[in-house]
Parts: sequence; structure tokens; C-alpha cells
Amino acid sequence: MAGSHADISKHVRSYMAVFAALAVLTIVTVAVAQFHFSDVGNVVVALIIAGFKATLVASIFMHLKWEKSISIWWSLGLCGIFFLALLFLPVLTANDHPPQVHMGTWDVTHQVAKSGGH
Amino acid sequence: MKRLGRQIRRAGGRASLNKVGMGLRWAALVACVFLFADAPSAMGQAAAPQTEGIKIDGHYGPYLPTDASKDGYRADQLIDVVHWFMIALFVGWGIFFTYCLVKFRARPGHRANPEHIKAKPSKYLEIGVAIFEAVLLLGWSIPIWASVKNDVPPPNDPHAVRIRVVAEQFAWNFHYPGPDGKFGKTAVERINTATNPLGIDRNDPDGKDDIVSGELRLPVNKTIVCEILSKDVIHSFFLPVMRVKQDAIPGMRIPVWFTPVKTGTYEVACAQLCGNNHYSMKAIMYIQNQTDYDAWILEKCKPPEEFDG
Amino acid sequence: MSGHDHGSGRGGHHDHEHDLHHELGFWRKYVFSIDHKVIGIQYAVSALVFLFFGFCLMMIMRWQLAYPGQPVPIIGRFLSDAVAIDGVLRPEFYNALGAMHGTIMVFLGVVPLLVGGFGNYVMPLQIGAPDMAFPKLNMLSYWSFFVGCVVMVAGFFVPGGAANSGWTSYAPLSVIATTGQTMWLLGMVFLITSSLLGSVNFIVTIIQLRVKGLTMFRLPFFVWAQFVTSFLLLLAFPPLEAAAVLQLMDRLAGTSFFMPSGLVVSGVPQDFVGGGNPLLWQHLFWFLAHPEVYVLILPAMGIVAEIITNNTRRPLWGYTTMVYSLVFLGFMSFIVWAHHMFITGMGTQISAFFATTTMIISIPSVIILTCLIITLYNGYIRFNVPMLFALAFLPMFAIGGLTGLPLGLPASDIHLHDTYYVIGHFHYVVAPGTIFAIFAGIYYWYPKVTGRMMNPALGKIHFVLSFIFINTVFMPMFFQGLAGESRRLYDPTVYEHGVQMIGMRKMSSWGAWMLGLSQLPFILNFFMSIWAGKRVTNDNPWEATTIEWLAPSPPPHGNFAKVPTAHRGPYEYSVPGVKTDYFPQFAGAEA
Amino acid sequence: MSTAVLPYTVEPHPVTGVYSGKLGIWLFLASEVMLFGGLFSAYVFLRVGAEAAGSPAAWPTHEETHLSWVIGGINTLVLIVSSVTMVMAWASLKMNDFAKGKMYLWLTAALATTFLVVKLAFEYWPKFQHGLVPAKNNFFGIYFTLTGLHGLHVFGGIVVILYFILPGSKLWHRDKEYYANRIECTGLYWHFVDLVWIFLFPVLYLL
Repeated sequence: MAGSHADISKHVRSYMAVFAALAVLTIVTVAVAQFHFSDVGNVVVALIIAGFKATLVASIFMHLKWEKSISIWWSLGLCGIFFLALLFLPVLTANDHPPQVHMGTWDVTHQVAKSGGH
Repeated sequence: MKRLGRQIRRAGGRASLNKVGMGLRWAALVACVFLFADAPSAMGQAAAPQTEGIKIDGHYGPYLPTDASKDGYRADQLIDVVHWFMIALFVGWGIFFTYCLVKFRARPGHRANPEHIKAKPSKYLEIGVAIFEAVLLLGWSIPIWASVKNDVPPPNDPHAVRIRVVAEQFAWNFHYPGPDGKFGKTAVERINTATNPLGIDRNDPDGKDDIVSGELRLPVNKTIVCEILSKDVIHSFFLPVMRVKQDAIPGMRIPVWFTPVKTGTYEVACAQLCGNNHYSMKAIMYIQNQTDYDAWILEKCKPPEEFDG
Repeated sequence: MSGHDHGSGRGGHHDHEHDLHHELGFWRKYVFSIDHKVIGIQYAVSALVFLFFGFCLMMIMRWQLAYPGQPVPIIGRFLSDAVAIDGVLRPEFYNALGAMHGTIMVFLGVVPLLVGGFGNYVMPLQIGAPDMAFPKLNMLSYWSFFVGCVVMVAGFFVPGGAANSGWTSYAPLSVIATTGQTMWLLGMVFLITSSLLGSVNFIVTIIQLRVKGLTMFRLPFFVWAQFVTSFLLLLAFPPLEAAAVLQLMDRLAGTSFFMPSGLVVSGVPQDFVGGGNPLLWQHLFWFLAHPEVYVLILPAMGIVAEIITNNTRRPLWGYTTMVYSLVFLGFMSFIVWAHHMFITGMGTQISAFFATTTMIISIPSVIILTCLIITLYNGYIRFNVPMLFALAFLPMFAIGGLTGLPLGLPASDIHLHDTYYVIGHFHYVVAPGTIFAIFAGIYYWYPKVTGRMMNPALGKIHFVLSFIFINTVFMPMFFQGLAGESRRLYDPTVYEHGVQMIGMRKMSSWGAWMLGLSQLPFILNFFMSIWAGKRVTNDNPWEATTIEWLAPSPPPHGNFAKVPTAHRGPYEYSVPGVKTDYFPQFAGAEA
Repeated sequence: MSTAVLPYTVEPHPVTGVYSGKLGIWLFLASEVMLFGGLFSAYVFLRVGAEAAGSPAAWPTHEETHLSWVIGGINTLVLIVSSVTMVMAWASLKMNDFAKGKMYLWLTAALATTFLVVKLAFEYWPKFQHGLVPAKNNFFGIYFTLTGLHGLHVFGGIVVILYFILPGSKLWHRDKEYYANRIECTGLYWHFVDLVWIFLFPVLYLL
């Protein structure tokens, strides 16, 4: 990776570019959130932008773009797979109910009626 | 000895004190039922009936206990097959293992042979194990599980008996819909530990004839659907003789079904640690013939009009 | 590898470094040491103490199980009224004993011993490194562990006693439990932090500090086991830390992450706003706790593989296959966790998924076991004490592994879930399995650590008695479980099957107490041999091939007088054309 | 200073291509991903299973959270700028400019402190005053847990950066590359903290 001064100054230019991109994308995130596409749509758009920003930070600021260490890539790859398992398998499990499984202990929750005034 | 045990149970926290109180109330209730046949508030007791000293039917251990259900044999069969498989594999390994220990023990004149052995049998063994596990999974486990989970009779099935099982520290409440077959609406606000432990709306026509019992009485040869609920922590509804076990997860209603085929007196156990007195959270299950069962239901839901809660 | 020599270091600091060695006072040398060997010994000794402590808790429980309602003999009179009435245990104390037995054995005993103790001491030696990659982090890891232990055990002295919601701490019970649960959670946070620091250190050390010539596929199997284990600890533990934080929030800040709406405890509606889900805890907990099972077993397999090859005088059969199996095992262990949750109302698709992954994960275990057994074939089997324990590991682990099958199939799990069958199953894996491997490892590496051998006669007595009684303890549990006897019951005679199984329980209990007595020869041997053991005549008393046997016994700070080089694979035994029946990794071609 | 005799503390390993510290910090970050992963998983799990609108336990609407995207956005920009100054500190050190590097480190610490002050003074404090505490509902529970844990990470970052500005800077005069490496590791950690916030901001403030 970066060894000489010339390399570093080249880097510095890319840091500034990334900074500009991140600032713009932050504004875009906020701006886009003011529109309502659909419940899922907004989540997808927000996560795509966040993912893009994260990729910029990881690849340029954290130098992953220049990273050649296979150990680091393997570790991150494993981490990514298990992260996805951790994120989705519990939700998938919670949503795969056999027939006639219902949520809620009581038939009537009076709190629903009461909560109007709060 | 027994006295000591009871003393400890009494010391086991507020819930157990509660239980002692309930025991007294139960005694009062029994007296009411027998002496003043139409005493009010006879229903809706969080009954903690006597569970000690009742003769339990069936054979228990050292292998699987009596199977009193129509479908329990399926899981039993799987357990049998798996154990035979395990024993075969273990004995096979064991023979080879012992042979090696004896044949290749260190002794004068013997030397290790470092040559790589081409152990084809081990590859076959591993493939065999994999195939057999696939058979266990696809041939037994998945179909049985699918039936256990998916074949719940629908709510309006006239041939099924439907009850709710509400677990709490440390008692089982069995909520029967009564002759009308409809459950009264429950709500937290109506809960009264003395008169209405499940918060049933007694003014609602559906709820007037509901029965809350501390013992589980069921007719034989009928498919039973139990909706498992919990008021407080996680419990587990375990009927060893029916091969039924279902966690009672607070905030969820999960149905289980089974068909008793042998009349008798059995046990309902809690199989998930639920607090200090978890061990004592037992109820008695009576599997009766239809006539006795109907008579019990009728007796339990007598005078709804006199209810004043 | 390039010519970077360990000794060369960074020029100027070398001398300075040298001075420091002589200046080290007692505290820096033995207490706040950064030498991996001292830290390893600290871990091992603390862990052995906790193993013994956890065992004692269990021996008290076994009395209540065998003789329910009778006063505990001898120690009963010393128990305060808070935990026992006239010497008869209270149910809450019984539950606390159960929860703490599990927690202490797993998190304070076996894992610190296998990873912190054996891993720390042996692994850097086996790869020829002068120390761990981050020595200070290593020290921090131990002291974080220590604080965790103190907090955990301090739980016994807070009002309401230690955590009593099981080692699994299922919410909502654990959320409404007494203060001991808060101590448990805080203790876990420290233990997890310790594990994280340790595992980062292990992975970096194995990747960066292997000596010249020691490629990944020349690593001893034990190092591979530590490598995979460290990844499990690194990636599986943090979600439990997150869960512990969430449960602390539930307990202390009144949130309801694990509390659904409408909870009524003892007739009193709870204040929580609700909307949470108790199953969330179970997911986060088992995301750790299933890989944790492999953390308990993989290093044990590593130890057993080392000892079996050494004492059969043959190369490990199927080394590469075993390594791939190990890695696959580690990987799969992350996606099987919900088989602990089959009866929580799980649907058919997701349970089929988890049952399938569970069946798949059994295959690499079978492969590793088979490879170890085939290694015996054509060998020259020496029955010394470490080998006896290592050999006993094989059938014991086989029983433990096989009995996992009916639990991994959802249909048979319905009846067996949460019964003594489960207890029997995992104890066969970790007690006669892992603990036997630990004993094997202690007898095997003791001469390296102390320069003296342990007494083989006492060792054999220890082995025979332990082997008999450990089976007496755990074999009956399968029958109790099949009969339907649930775990965690203060008094199983409440149920008819419990009444019928009383003989089995008495057998277990007497087995446990006799097992306790059987450890006396070991304890005696362990301490006596420090002074009275036979001095080793050379640094390689077992005539082994791996690099740790090149170092002096005991190794000095910095380990090796001269930086070793690895010339060949780890298990070159009985190589044709070589004079001795072992050809060490570190020996030059001319040997 | 026993670390100094170990190989590859400063110079990269010829095969793996990294020095030990860098590999170590990446592994640590992997575990951090799983830590925040556990909390994100909890967020998704609770939100998907949340009760219907009307219940006090329901997931609050955007208005009910009273979270200002302006404050959140400003804090996002603050963290992004701090990431830039952090990476500039490393670049300056690599170009042998210690004074400039130190200046950038001071800037990073100052921005991080700004972030925390904004968080505490303009978000936490008013929320607590209006009774929007963690126990209010699961949104606030997870909001305070996630941002609190993130805040602790920011605080930890400040401590580490101050250490390298003040006592730790002696290392520069002994071994420039070693010091630059340590700043690189600190930077990796710091960018990760920034990265977590990049996800937290839309997830908590905008969705």
C-alpha cells in the first residue's frame, strides 16, 4: 500500500473527493426521506444510500481498496455472512408460524382504547 | 419429611403463599359445592387442587413411558430407530477400536507401520451415516413434525374439543368454553386472583358458562386442541403419556393437538424452569369416557345467572 | 517467508528489552505478567479452581435429587437460613446452584482452561513464537476474566442469592429475577470482553508469528483447533454481549425488549410497556451458545489428536480431511442455533432448515472421530496416562455426539427436549469428553511446564476411577430423560416418573460423589509433582515431533534459545530411513 | 516494551502483507460488527413484530419520536469531517509532518467531542425532560441502547486519540513508522464508528 509521498498525496485528493460525496449523500438521504414511496421503498432507498456511503468510507478511508491481506478479507467475509445470518434468521423464524399461532395473550387490550388521549 | 418439604414450599416466595391461600379457597369451594349446591362464585377459581397422593396410571421408565395417545407412536418409532442406529454405529466403532488397542499395543518386537492406509470402509461409513441421517430427517422427522404442526383441527371443527391452557407461576389454568363452545373474552383489567384469574368477561354471553379448572379433564377418543398461553414467564406444557410438549411463551398463543385413546389418570408437567417452585407446577389430567366428561362439564358450569363479578 | 528473524527485532530496543527482564519484580513477573506462559498458568489455575468449585455446587444439588427433602449431611449445618431450612435446600438455592454450576463450568472453567490455559501456553510454543502477538492485551484479557469471575461469584452474596434463572437466563423469568441476575449479566460482559481480546490475539499470533517453514498445513492439529475456536469466540460472543446489554436495560432501565404486553406476575399486571419478545433473547443467546459448544469441544479434539498421534507413533490419519472438517464444523456451528428452540412454536420450514443444518454438522464430527480411530490402526500404542484419557475421550465423545441425533430431529425432540436426556447428552460431550481431554493435556504438557513428570501410578488410579464413576453419573440420565423426567426440578418425586426413577438418581448422585473422591489422586499428584515429580532428562520426554518440545522445560521468557525452523509436517512418526521412530518438525534433514 | 522484540509489530509480514496491529484491529472490528449486528437484529426483530398502531407498545410514528433530522444530520456531518481529519492525520504523519498530524488529531478529538455534546445536550437531555426515556417504548429503548453504545465508542475513541496526542506521542520520536501505524489502527476504529453512525442515522432518524 501507500509507501511514497506521491502516493499519499494522491490519496489525499481521493479523501477530499470522498468527503464531498459523503456530505452530498447525507443531504440526499435526508431529502429522499421527505418523500414517501412506500414502507419498503423508503427502507430500501435509505439502506442503499447508507450502504454506498459505508462502502466509500470502508474502501477509501479504511484503505480496503488497496488492501491485499487475504487474512483481512477472509475475516470480513466470514463476518459478513454471519452478520446476515444474525440479522435475518431470527426474523424469518419469528415469521414462520404454524397455523393458528397468534400473538397476544389477552382477547381484549383496553389499553388500545385508552391510549387515544396520551 | 413431607412436612419439611411443605414448609419450604411455603417459604418459597409470594407466589407460593398465594398458592397456600388458593388451597384454602379450594377447600372452601369444595365445601360450597357439596353443602350449598348453588353457592355463587363457584366458577372462575384459579383452582389449585390437591395433586399429591393421587394414583397415576401408566408405566414409567427406564425407557419411554406409556403412550396413551393415537399419534404418539410416530415419534416413539423415530426414537426407537435412532437408538438402534446409534447402538449399531457405536458397537461397530467399539469393535474396531478394541481390536486396534489389542492388536497394535506397544510390545517388544512390534513396530508401527507408517504407511498410509487407504480406508475405503471409512468413506462408505461416512456416506452411510449421511444417507441414514437424511432418511431419518426426510422419512420421519419432517413428515411427523409437519403433521404435528399443520394438522391442528380448525377452530370450528365440531369433532374436536378445544380448550385454553393458561400457565402461571406455579399453576396450570384450564379454560373450557363451556357448553356453548365459545370462549368469553379475556382482559388484563378484569383479572382477580380470587374470583377471575383469567380475566374472563362474565357479562358476555360467551363467557357466562366458561369453566376455569385446575385439573385437566378430557374425553377419550376425541381430538383435543389446547391453546397454550402464559401469564408471566415461559413455561412448557408437557404431557409425557401423550408425547406432547409445547413451550408457553408469554405474548403468544400456540396450539397443540393430540387424541387420547386410554382412559386414566395422568400428569401434566411444566418442563421449562419458571421460577422457585417450578418443580411443583403439576396438574392432574383425567382422561374420561364421554358420559363422565359431559357430566363434569355440566356440573362445573351450573348457575351462571347468579354470578355477580 | 523472508529472513526476518525473531531475535533481530527493532535494533535499538533490543538491549533496552533485555535490561527489563532482569528488573522485573514479583508483581510484574507473576501477577501482572505479559509472558504468555505465566498468563497461561494463571488462566489454567484459576480455571481448575472454578472447575472444582462448580463441581462442588453440583455435588450439593445431587443430594437434593437423590434424597429430596432431607438435610444435606455435613455441609447442611453450615448453610444459612437464606439458602436452606435446617439443612434442607430451598428451591431458590437449588435453582441458583444449577444456574451457577452451568455458568461456572462453561464460562469460568472449561473455556478459560482450554483456550486461556492450554491455548495460551502451548499454541505459541507449537508455532515457535517468542510470545503472543499482543502480550499486554493478553494480560488485559486475563484480568478482565478475573474481574468477570469475581463479579459472577459475588452474586452469591447479594440479596436473593446468585442468578437462579438457569445458565440460559431465559427472559422474562430472568428479567423479574433477583439482583443475582444483574451480577450474572455484568460478569458476562467482562468475560465476553476477555474472550474477544484473547481471540483477536490468538488469530493474529497464528497468522503472523509462525516460524519459517511452518505453513498452515504444517500446523499441529491443536493449533488449527485453537484457530477455528478463536473465530467462533470472536464472531459469536458479541451478540450475547448485545443481548446482555438489552437484558440489563430491561432490568435496570425498565425497557421491554424481552417483555411482551400484558404480563401478569402473581396476579399483578406489570409496569412494562410491553411489545417485546422473549424469543429475541433466545435467538441472541443461542447464537453464541451453540458455537460455544464447539468452543468447548474443538480444542479438546486438538489435544486428543496430539496425544493419540504421539502415542501410536503414526502420522495422524487424514490430517487434511480433519482440518477441513474442523473449519466446516466451525462454520456450520453458526447456523444451527435454533435447534434449541424447536418447541417454542416454530414453523415447519424454518425447523426443517435448522434440523437439516444440524444433521449436516454431525458429518464432520463423525469424520474427525473416524480419523482419530483409524490413526490407531497399524500403530504402536503406548498406554501412558495422557493416552488413556485421550483414548477414553473417543467412545465418550461418540456417545455424546450420537445422543445429539434424537435431539436434533424436531419430531423426537418433542418428548426429549428439556429432559435429563439433554443433560446426559451434553455432559457426555463436555465431561467425559472435554474434561478427559483436559486431564490428558495436563498429564501430557506438565513436564514442559514444570520440568517434572506427574506420577504415572497415581495417574492410572485417577483414570480408572474417573472413567468408571463418570459413566455412573451420566449414563442413567438417558433413561431418566426417556422416562420423561424434566431437568431443573428441585424435587422430581412430585411426578410419577420421578418416583420411578429414584434409583437412577441415587446411582447418579453416588457416582458424582465418588467421582469427586476420585479426583484426590489427581490433586495430590498435581501439587506433589511440582516438587517431588521425576525430573525430565531431556526436553522431549514423550519423543514428540511438534516444536514446543524443542524449548527448554520450563521455557524461559522468549521461549527458544535459537529461533526454530519447521522442516516438515507436524506428525512425522516412524518415517522409514530415520533412526528414531519420530522425526521432529524442528530437526534438520540430517537427523 | 516487550512488544518491540516481536516480529511484525511495525513492519508488514512478508507473506500476509500486514503488520500484526492492523490485522488485530480488523478482527476487533469484525467482532464489533457482530456486536452492533446483535442490536440491529434486535431492532429489526422488534420492529417487524411490533404491535399495531394504537397500543402504547406500538412502534411510534416519525412524528412521535421527536427526533430531529437536522440535529442528526449535523452530527452526521460532524462525524464525517472527523473521519476526514483522522485520515489526514495519518497521511500527514506518513509524509513526515508531525505538527500537521498532531493538529489533525486535535481537530478529530474536538469534532468527536462536539458530536457527544450535541448528542447529550440537544438530544438526550430534552428527551429525558419530556419523559421520552428508554422505558417509553421499544423504539426509545433501542434508540438509547444503540446511540448510547455508539456514544461510548465515540468516547473511547476520544480517549485513545488524546492518548496519542499527549503521552503516546513520545513514540513518534523513537519510531516514526510505529507511531504512524498506531494512528492508522486508531483511524480504522474511528472510521468504523463513523460507519456505524452512517447506518444509525437513517435507521433511527428517517425510517
